[in-house]
Amino acid sequence: MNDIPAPPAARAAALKEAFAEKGLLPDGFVEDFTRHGEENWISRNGARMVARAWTDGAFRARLLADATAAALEMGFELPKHHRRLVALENSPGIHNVIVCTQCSCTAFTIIGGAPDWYKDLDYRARVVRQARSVLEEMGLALPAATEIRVWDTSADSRYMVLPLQPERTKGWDAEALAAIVTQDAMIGVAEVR
Amino acid sequence: MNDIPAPPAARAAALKEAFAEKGLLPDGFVEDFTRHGEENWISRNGARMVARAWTDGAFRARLLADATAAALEMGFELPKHHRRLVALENSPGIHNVIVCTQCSCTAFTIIGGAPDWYKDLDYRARVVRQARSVLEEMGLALPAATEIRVWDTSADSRYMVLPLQPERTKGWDAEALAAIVTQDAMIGVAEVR
Amino acid sequence: MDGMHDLGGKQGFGRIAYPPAPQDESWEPLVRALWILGVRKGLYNMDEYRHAIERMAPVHYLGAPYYERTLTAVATLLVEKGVVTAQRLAAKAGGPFPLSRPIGPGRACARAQSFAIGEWVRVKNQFTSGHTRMPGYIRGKAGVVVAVSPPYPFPDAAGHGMAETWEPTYDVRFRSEDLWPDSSDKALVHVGVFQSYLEKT
Amino acid sequence: MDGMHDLGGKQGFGRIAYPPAPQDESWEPLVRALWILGVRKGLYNMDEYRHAIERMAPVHYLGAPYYERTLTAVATLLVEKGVVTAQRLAAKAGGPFPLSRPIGPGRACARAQSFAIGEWVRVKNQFTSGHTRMPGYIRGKAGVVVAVSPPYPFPDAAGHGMAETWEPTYDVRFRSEDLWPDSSDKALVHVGVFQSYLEKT
Repeated sequence: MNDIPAPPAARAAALKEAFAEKGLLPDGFVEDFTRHGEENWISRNGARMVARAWTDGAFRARLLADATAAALEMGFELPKHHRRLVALENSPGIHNVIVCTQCSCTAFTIIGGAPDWYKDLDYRARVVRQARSVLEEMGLALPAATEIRVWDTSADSRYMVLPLQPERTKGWDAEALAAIVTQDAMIGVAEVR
Repeated sequence: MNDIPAPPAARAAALKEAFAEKGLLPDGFVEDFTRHGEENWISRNGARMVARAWTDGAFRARLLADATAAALEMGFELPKHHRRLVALENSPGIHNVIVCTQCSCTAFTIIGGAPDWYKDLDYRARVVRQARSVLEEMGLALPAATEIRVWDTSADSRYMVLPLQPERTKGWDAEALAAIVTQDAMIGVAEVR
Repeated sequence: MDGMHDLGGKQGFGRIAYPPAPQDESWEPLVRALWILGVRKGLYNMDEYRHAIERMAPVHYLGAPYYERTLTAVATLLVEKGVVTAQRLAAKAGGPFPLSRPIGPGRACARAQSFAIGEWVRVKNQFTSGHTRMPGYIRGKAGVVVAVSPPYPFPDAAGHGMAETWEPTYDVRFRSEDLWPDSSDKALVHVGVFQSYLEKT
Repeated sequence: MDGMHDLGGKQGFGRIAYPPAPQDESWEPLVRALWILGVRKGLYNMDEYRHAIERMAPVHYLGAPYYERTLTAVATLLVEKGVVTAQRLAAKAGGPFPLSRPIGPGRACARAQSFAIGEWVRVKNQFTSGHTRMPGYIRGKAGVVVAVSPPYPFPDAAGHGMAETWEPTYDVRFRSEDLWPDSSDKALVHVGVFQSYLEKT
C-alpha cells in the first residue's frame, strides 16, 4: 500500500476491459443492467407491499407467512441468491431493525439499494450492541418499554420491516400509503409518519 | 475525517506551543530529553546484560531471579511505570518472543526503542496466533520440537529475551559478546549468530 | 476468519452519517454491474465474492468506500480465476491496482443435524482462517431458534470454490446481555446461523 | 473496550515489514518528548494515555503511523484536561487537528482475591466500554499462573482518572490451541492479567 493506487475510475475501466477482452461483456450490459436496477429495484416496491399489507388483511397474512411469495405475487424480482424474504412485523411494543454486520446485505430489489450509512462501519459495528442508542441518535426515540429486535443478515435470508401504520392515515388507499413508506422505515431506523 | 488534517509536523508544533504557553515546557526539554534517550536508552544496555549473563553465572542467576535489580545494578534506568523487568531464558528446546498486542510496550530503556515492525499492526495481530509462521517469515526457522513461548506485554511488566549463546563464541569476553547481541534477538525474532 | 470486516459489537465507532450527503461516484454503477456480471457468468459465487472482500488488507478494507471493496474483490477473483493477470490490470489502470490477499483453505460442513423452532442452541467455539458467515460476537453463545430457512450453500466451503453442500440456516435469537454482559443496550439480536455452526446446548 | 487497537489474533494481516526501511520522521522525537513531558507534569497517567489512543476513530487509528497516534492522544488529553482548546490547537496547526472520541465511564477493580503460581485461572467473561488491558482473545479462557508481578494501578480505573487502586498482575500461560482451536500455530501465549480480570476455574 506504499504506492498510491490508480484512481478507482481507472481501475473500474481496467476491470471492464478485462471482462470485454475475454468476450464476457455483452454489448450494452452495463447500461442495461444499471437502467434495469434504477427502474425496477426501488424502495417503492417494498413500500407498495407495506401499503397493501396495511389495507388488505389477507395479503398481510401472506406477507408475514411467506414474504418471498408475496413479493413474487406483486411482480417483484429477487436475485437468485436471495432465497428467502422475511417481513418483520412491528407492533406497539416491538420494533425491528435490520443490519448486515459482516458486509452490507439487503433485499435490494425490494427495499432499494442500501443507503451509504447502512454500509458504513459505524452502523454495522454499533447497531447490534447499542441498538437503542443508535436509533435515538438517528432520530428514532422508542418508548423504554418497547422491545427492540435486531436482525443481522448473516445468511441468505433477507429482511424487511413492516412498520406500524400511522393513526392519521387510517382509511387512506394503498397508493397514498405507499407514497409515505420510506426505505428507512423498512430498514427500521425510522417510523412512518 | 472529511477534512484533511494539518501535516503531523504542524500539529506537533502546535502541541509544543500549547505546552509552552502554560509554562509546562522547560527550556531545552525536547532537545535534552531526545539526546538523553539517544545516548542512554539503547539496545546496547540489554546486550551488555545478556553478554554478562553468558559469562558470569552469578549474574545470570540474579538476572533470571530479578531482572529489574540486575538492570539497576548495571546502572541502567527504568521509567517509573516499568515496575518489573523480566528476563526470559531461551534454552535449546524453548524459544521466547515478546509482543504488545494492544499498543507497543517495550522495555525501551534496556533493549532500545521498539522498531517500526514491532509497532506495526501485522506483528501485533499475528505473532500471538501464528508464532511459528511469523518467526519463519522473519527468517527464524525453529526446530519443530522447540516450544515457542509468546509474551504479550499487557500489564506494566516488561520483558527481554535472554538468547542462546552461539557455540562459536564460547570463551569470548563480555565486551566482544555484547557487540553481537542484537535488539531483534532480545525481542525474540532472531538468534544471536 | 476473524477479520476487520467482522464489525458487529466493535467499539470506538461513532455517529451514523445519517442523513447522508449524496455522493454517488460515477464509476460505482460500472463496478456494480461488473460484479453482477461475474456472478452471472459463473466466475464466482456470492461467498467467493464476500471472502475476496474479507481478504483485503485490513487498513485498505477499513479506509475504502463500499464500491472500492467491490472493485478490489472482483479484480482479485478475475486474477485468481485466470481471466486476467494482475500486471495487465495495473497496466490498463495506469497505476497500482491493489488486490486482496491470497486465499487459504476452506472447510466442509459438519455432520447433518437439525434443530427445531423454540430449541436452545449454542454456537460452536470454532475458529477458521477461511470464509465464514459466523460473526465473532456470537461465538460460544446460546440462543433460541425462532425460524428455519431453506438450505443455502455452506459458506465456509462455497467461499473457497469447494463442492457446494447446502444446509439449513436458523434465525437464532440472542439476548444482547448474553452477548455483551453489562456492556450493551438491551435488545434481542437475531442472526442467520448455518446449521454447521450450531450445537445442542 | 473492544476496539480496533485490540489486534491480538485478528486475521487478514500480512508479512511483517522486516527488516524495515528506516523512515524516522523529523517531528517524531518532538512528539515523543511531549508525551513524556505530559506524564512528568502529571497531566495524565499511562493508562489515560493508552485509552486516549484507543479512543481514536478506528479508521484513523489503523491508518496512522505510530507517532501520529501519540500526537493525537496527547493533544486529546491536553484538551480534556483544559490545557488548551481544540479550536486553538487547530488554529496553531493551521488546519484540522483530529482528536480522539470522548471518554466514557471507567470501572473500579473487583474485590481482592489472590492466585498462586501454578494455579489454573479463568479470565472473566466481561465487557466494558472503557479502558481495559484485557486483550479480547483471552476473554473467558483458562490458563495457569506462571508469575506474579508487584501491584500496578488498575487500568480500567486509572485510564479514566478515577482514584487509583493497585493490584497484582499475573503472568498467565494459555495454550494457543485453547485460544484459537484448530486455527493457530502451537505456542504457549503468556499475558499479564490484572487480578480483577480473573476468577477461579
